[in-house]
Amino acid sequence: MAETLLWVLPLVPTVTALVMLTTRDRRILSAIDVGGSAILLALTLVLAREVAQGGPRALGVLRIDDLGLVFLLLLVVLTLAVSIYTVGWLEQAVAVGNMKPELLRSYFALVHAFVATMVVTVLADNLGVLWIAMEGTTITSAVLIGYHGHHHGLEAAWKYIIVTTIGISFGLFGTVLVYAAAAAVHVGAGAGAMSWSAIMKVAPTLDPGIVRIGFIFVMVGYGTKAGLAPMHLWLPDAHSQAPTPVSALLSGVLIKCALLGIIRFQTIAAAACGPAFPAQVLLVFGLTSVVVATPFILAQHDIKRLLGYHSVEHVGIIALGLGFGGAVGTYGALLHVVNHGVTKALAFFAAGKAIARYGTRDMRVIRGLLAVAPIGATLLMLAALSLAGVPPFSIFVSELMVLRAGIGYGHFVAIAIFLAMVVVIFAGLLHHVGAMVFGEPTATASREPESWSPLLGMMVLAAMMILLGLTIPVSFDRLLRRATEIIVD
Amino acid sequence: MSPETVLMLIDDLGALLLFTMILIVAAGQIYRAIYAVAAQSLLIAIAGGVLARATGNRDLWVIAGVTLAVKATLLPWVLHWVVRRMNVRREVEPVIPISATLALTVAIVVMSFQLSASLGPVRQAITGNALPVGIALTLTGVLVMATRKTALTQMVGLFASENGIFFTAMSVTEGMPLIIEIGVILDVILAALVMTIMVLRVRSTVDADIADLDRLRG
Amino acid sequence: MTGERPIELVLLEMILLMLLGPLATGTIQKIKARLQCRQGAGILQPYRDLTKLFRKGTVQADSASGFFRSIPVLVLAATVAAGALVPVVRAGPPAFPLGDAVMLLGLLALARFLTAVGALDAGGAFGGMGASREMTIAPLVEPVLMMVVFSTAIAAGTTELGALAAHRGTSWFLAWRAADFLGFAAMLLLLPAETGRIPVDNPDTHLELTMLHEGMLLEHSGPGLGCMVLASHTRQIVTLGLVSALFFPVGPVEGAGATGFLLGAASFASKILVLAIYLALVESSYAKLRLFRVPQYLGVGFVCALVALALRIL
Amino acid sequence: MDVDSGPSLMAACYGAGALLSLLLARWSGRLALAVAHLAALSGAVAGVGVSLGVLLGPPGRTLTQPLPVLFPFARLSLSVDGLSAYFLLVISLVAIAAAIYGPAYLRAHSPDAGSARQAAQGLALNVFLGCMAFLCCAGDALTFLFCWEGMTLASYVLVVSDDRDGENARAGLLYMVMAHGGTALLLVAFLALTERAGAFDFAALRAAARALDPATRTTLFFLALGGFAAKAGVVPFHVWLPRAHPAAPSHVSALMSGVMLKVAIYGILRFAFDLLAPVAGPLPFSWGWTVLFVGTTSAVLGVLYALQQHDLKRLLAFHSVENIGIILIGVGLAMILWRQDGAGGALATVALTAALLHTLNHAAFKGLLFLGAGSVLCRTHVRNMEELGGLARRMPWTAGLFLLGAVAISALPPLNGFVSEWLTFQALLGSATRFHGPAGLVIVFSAAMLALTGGLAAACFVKAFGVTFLGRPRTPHAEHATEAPPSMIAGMVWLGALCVALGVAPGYAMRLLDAPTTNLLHGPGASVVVTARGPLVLSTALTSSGTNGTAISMTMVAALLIALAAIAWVLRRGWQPAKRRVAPTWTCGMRPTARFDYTATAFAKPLRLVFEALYHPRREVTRETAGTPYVFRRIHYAGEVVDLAETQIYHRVERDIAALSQAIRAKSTGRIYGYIGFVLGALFVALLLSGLGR
Repeated sequence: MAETLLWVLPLVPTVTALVMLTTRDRRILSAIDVGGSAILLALTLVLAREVAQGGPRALGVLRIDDLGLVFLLLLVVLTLAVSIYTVGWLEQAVAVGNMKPELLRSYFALVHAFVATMVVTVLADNLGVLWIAMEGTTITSAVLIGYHGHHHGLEAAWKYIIVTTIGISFGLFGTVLVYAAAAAVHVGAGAGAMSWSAIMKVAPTLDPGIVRIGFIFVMVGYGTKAGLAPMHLWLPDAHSQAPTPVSALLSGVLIKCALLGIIRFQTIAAAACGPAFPAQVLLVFGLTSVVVATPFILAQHDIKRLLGYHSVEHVGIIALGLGFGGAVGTYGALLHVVNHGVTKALAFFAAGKAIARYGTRDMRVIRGLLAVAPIGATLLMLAALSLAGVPPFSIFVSELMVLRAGIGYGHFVAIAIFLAMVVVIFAGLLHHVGAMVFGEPTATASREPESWSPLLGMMVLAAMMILLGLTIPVSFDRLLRRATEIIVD
Repeated sequence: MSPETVLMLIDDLGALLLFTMILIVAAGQIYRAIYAVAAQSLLIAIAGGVLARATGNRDLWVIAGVTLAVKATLLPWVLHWVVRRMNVRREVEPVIPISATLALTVAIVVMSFQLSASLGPVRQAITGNALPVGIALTLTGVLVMATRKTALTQMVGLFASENGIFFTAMSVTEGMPLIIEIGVILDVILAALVMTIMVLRVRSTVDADIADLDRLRG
Repeated sequence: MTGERPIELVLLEMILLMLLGPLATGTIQKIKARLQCRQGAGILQPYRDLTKLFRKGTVQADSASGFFRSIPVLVLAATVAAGALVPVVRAGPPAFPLGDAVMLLGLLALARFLTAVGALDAGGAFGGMGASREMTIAPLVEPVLMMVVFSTAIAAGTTELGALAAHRGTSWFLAWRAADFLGFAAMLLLLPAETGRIPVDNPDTHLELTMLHEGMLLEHSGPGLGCMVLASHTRQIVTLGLVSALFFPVGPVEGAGATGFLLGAASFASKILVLAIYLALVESSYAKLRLFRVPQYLGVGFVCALVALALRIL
Repeated sequence: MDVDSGPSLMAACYGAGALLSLLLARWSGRLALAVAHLAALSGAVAGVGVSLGVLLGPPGRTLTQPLPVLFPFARLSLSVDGLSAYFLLVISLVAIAAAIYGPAYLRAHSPDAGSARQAAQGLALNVFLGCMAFLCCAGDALTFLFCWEGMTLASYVLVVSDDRDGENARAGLLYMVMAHGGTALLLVAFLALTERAGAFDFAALRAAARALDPATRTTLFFLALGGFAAKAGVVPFHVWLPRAHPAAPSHVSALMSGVMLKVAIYGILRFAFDLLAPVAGPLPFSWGWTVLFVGTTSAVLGVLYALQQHDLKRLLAFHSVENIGIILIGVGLAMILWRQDGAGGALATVALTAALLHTLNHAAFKGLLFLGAGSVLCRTHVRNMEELGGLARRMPWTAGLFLLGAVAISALPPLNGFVSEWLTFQALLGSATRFHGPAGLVIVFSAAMLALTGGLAAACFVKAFGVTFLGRPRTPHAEHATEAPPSMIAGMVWLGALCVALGVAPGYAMRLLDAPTTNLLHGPGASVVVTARGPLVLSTALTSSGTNGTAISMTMVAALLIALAAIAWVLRRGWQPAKRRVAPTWTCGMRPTARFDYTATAFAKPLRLVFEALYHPRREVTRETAGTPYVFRRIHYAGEVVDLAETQIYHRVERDIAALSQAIRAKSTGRIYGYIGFVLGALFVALLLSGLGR
């Protein structure tokens, strides 16, 4: 059952994509879109139950374990939310003329192809397949980013594809090195020597020197894709130019997939040359990201760029959690992966609606949203507060865990810098969002009533955000614990 | 073929690869760069052949063939076609003077040899020089991208660094599993296609080189 | 050590103070007149003024609120109540908890607060001016007073005036130390400010813009004004009583019975007389300070008190 | 009913209020508000019940209840001991008044409010109260932190909800940022303990803190102190307070100023005497003295800045800074004296009693004053005193109650403000007799500063009351004001009654203070020390020689005052009471107008000149001359007093950070080869470092 699901899962979005090529009608397309995502979610839940009962399953180059499951769940949930949101968003975009009706089907198809590649990334057990899927995400999402077709979009797409491809190629180099080390201890090379689970079995015996270099290459390579500073420069461009649903996917899931790649290699490196080394590397990159993101968040006028830089900060926090390590830190990092994914998607959705209303991304123009669209404004405010780490919203909990780990292991300097930056960023973010939400609305703001589907999509995410802020369900907690055990055994 | 000869051949090929890399770096005109990268790919294919002959690993033959077909023929031809189709400025526009880039290249080469020296002998590697050459090629390729303004030269640099990875893969680990290699090459082709489309698109809409766009900042 | 003071004695002392208040004022005026080579009014003049005021009818400002009429009542009540806290004829704590210096200052402050509120009630510039100035001086006086009280209280470990006096005992002058001299100096500097006299205030003027306290009484008339005036007389003698209780609580040793009472009263009267002469001297030998020089003047007192405390503590 | 079920009842009330106001708002905003306030009222009453149950129950009683397991890593629980119960009482008492006062106020103040805003206000009010109540009852760090942030968040919503005004949004922003910074410090302090304890509940933290070395202990204390000080609005962390508090609806301002700041005091006490206290021996030297110093500074600076405010509510907010300072003086003294030999124990009790009593007193009269200001605001829609005046004739009830509050806050007998300041004075005197040398001098100095504070407060409230309520109305707003609706009056009367009761018979309140004092100091309780001579007499055992220090009987003083007043009333009627006539105020013969009345600016001017050094007053005078320079058509005068901390510290930091980030951002050229360069550089550096690393 579970094994079959392993190859069915990537197939679902692929098929959806193909089916979509057959029609041009927007409504039908949206229906297929939502349907496909729903099926994906349903199947994933089935798989999750299987894994919870029967442990990890493998099929050829694909494998699902609890670690992958965390990311997979995030992926499919966000996909569904995005599909729901897209219905209303597209309506408006077509009306305004941002999306050409004749291109809709290819847009939908690309989105699902993108999702398919991400699913493979999460399920990949073979590091080579992981890499291929990762590059696949780059290509598909690059096209999506440039989708609007004006030269800003193309510029962003170009930067994105070039920079991440370079990063990815570093990742490939690292993969090759690790593979070399693994092949050395394996009896003979071959697909087995590239499978993560197989490598993990022999990891302690690997040549530490070469794994070391390999990990650094992977770290920088996949780190580029994950948007860690200083390789993050493509990220704000891409996030600001992509269509809003795609931005949500990029920020919510894609960079997390890259992180999963890093985590996989981290476990190998930790086994081969001691946990201290990868932890240090992660710590440095994480802290750099948090620090680098701060000034750009403060002095930002483009709301989507703001959110982009914010993703940089939060990826940094996740890296910090992994770097602080220990059960607590890793647990916190994984929790943060989910929390940030949900919250950031919500933030992008709300921002997208605001942008649609005011016809600009310039936060100096967006004013008095509360008066124009109360619910959307409230959701935007909630998302901002959650991103800033205020309870009772989810991100506070995971940041708390990360802090616990940091203090517990005595990284006081890192904690001091981290907290200082968090407070400053809090000020900046609240300043920007507060200015947008309150005050007298701008004259150019459209006052049409808020349409249901985007609100529904946002409500779902907001509910998750608050729920995860108030409690961690037992089953989810178990999942996270098992995933943590995979990383720190 | 005796191991010594294989070793010697690979070393020589490595040296030649570095030479082609230097040619790419030094190329003042896009055509030259394209030719150089084509030659480089050819050398990779040869290396693949040699290794296949030496180790009797069937996959390597296939890989060598594919490399020859795709990287040494197809991609250079595409680039060439693009250059001809849209009469872009023929000369590469370096960000920093080419001499400086060359100096950096030397630094990279030295560093990579240092690095692998500090690593100690890598088991399984055909030759001690394979790894450093691979690192040097990869990094230099990226260096080229970082120091050129035109889109096409950046693509050339990208292919060059891909070549470096391939060389490493072959010579350090007798090549990755076949499907992986194929997948990688497919990805490369796709990426190249998408990039080309973008370049042409920008050229057609706003008459500019896509790599010159810098409106998005901060 | 003198015994506790029974309640009837305390009440008696309170009434005594209230009745003698105008007399003290009269005396000061008389001495001033003499010092300035004038005949001057008789020392009973204040009584005549008061009776006259209580006979008159009232004129109330149209813009005044309902509070206005009750202000004089409350002010008088607070001031006289303060009088109950001062030991007059005998040292020693009262038989029941009434006699705390902080409370005394509090009650006087209450009277001042209400006076100022009343001054603002009618509107018009004079009242506001008076209130503003009064409330500028008062906060500067209070800390110094508090420190003077502390400078003696620390030795006794209590702020109960009767107990303080008892602690100092009758052999008060021999017991004086440097701290006491400095504290007394500070107190002497404060006296004019607290009793509203030159060089801080000028009780004799009504129309100069230099007036503080009188300015606040401007809108009161008839019995109301009478209450206010009586209150200010009482406040003056209460302050003098405070000084004497703090610094020279000379009284009959076992002052039980009528003789003791008379002796105590006599000694108290003599103390008041001394201070009255001092005030008269100051008033007739200095000019009124500009309002913004007053803080400096009080600053000197502050420094004296601080040094006194330092000497006491270090 | 049983006390144990009290907390759940409170939770039910507040929760119901929050949800119902959300649901009902769709149909009718007014209904939603009414229900929300009703729920808040019942929650507050339940709170009073719980706290009295604990305070008056058997000594040493602690009410503990486990909470549902929300987070796998922490055991959540409530534990209501004496201290918690006392602060819960303070919160609930003011909450009752606010809940009674609220609906009418919101209707009168903003009749055109949209239902969304009303829903938000109802929700936030209940969340705010609930968080404050449960913060004091929290039995573990996580509950504490959640309620702490929930409190901040809810009050933030209330601040920005008041009207669609950029000013409020800015105030809210400043408030949130300060609070968040404080929370960051608290987080570190708490987590450092929890990671040692391996658990979150206070019992475990206490146990873990035993093992701390002095340095860490002190570090943690100062981290916590910083965090709480930011919330309590202690100078120089006070800048947010005078901006945020006035911005909220008035009954919320009353809660924020009267109660929310006290929660920070609760935190300080909890940390200093309970969580971080060493097993034996006095607290570290640096703690108490720091708190004492900070308290004194806040008291003086707070009142000095209050003096120069013309916005009624902002003036009151600055007075909260002052009163927090006074409370901290008591707390600091208690820290200094605790576990000192000899009479130190008793003295510590006196000091702590003073602090706790002043907490309650300030809650009462500051609440009263804010409510009074609120009814002025909702009737005139003006906060600037200069545009008011003459309200005493138009809204007598409000005026009378405001005057009551003014007397109380000026620490004048016979009201409650005086009692707690008297106790503080006695504690200061007592410690001055114990500590010789510089320490004693410092204490005496802060006593003098306390006296100065009292005097200045009196001056300030003569101004506030006089300019707002007395004289002639200066603008039509004031001219046409009418008395506030009865429910608002009722809310104020409740607090006014508290002020009088606590002033005239404070001895009975000491019974409430027994539990907190004993379970913090483990020494003699408040009533043992302070009301040794019966509930009618406050006495302090000061001298080590054992004589029963100073004693006053507020009741007796009050009785004396009343008796004398009665006599004086007869006297005042005079011989011929019939002869009364009304005449215009005498203004040298001119026809009096409102222009003759003293303005707030003019009233405070002398003190502004006296304390010029602290004020840096800025004034500009523009004269329009009519042709010749000797004749002026108009003279325009504008003066303002800038808050030193704000201009010298905050604005500077803000500017610098903003400029820095602008500069950094301007550096970024969007050229792609730069992007690639960064990636390559990162790889180089990483490789080199790892090369060096081995």
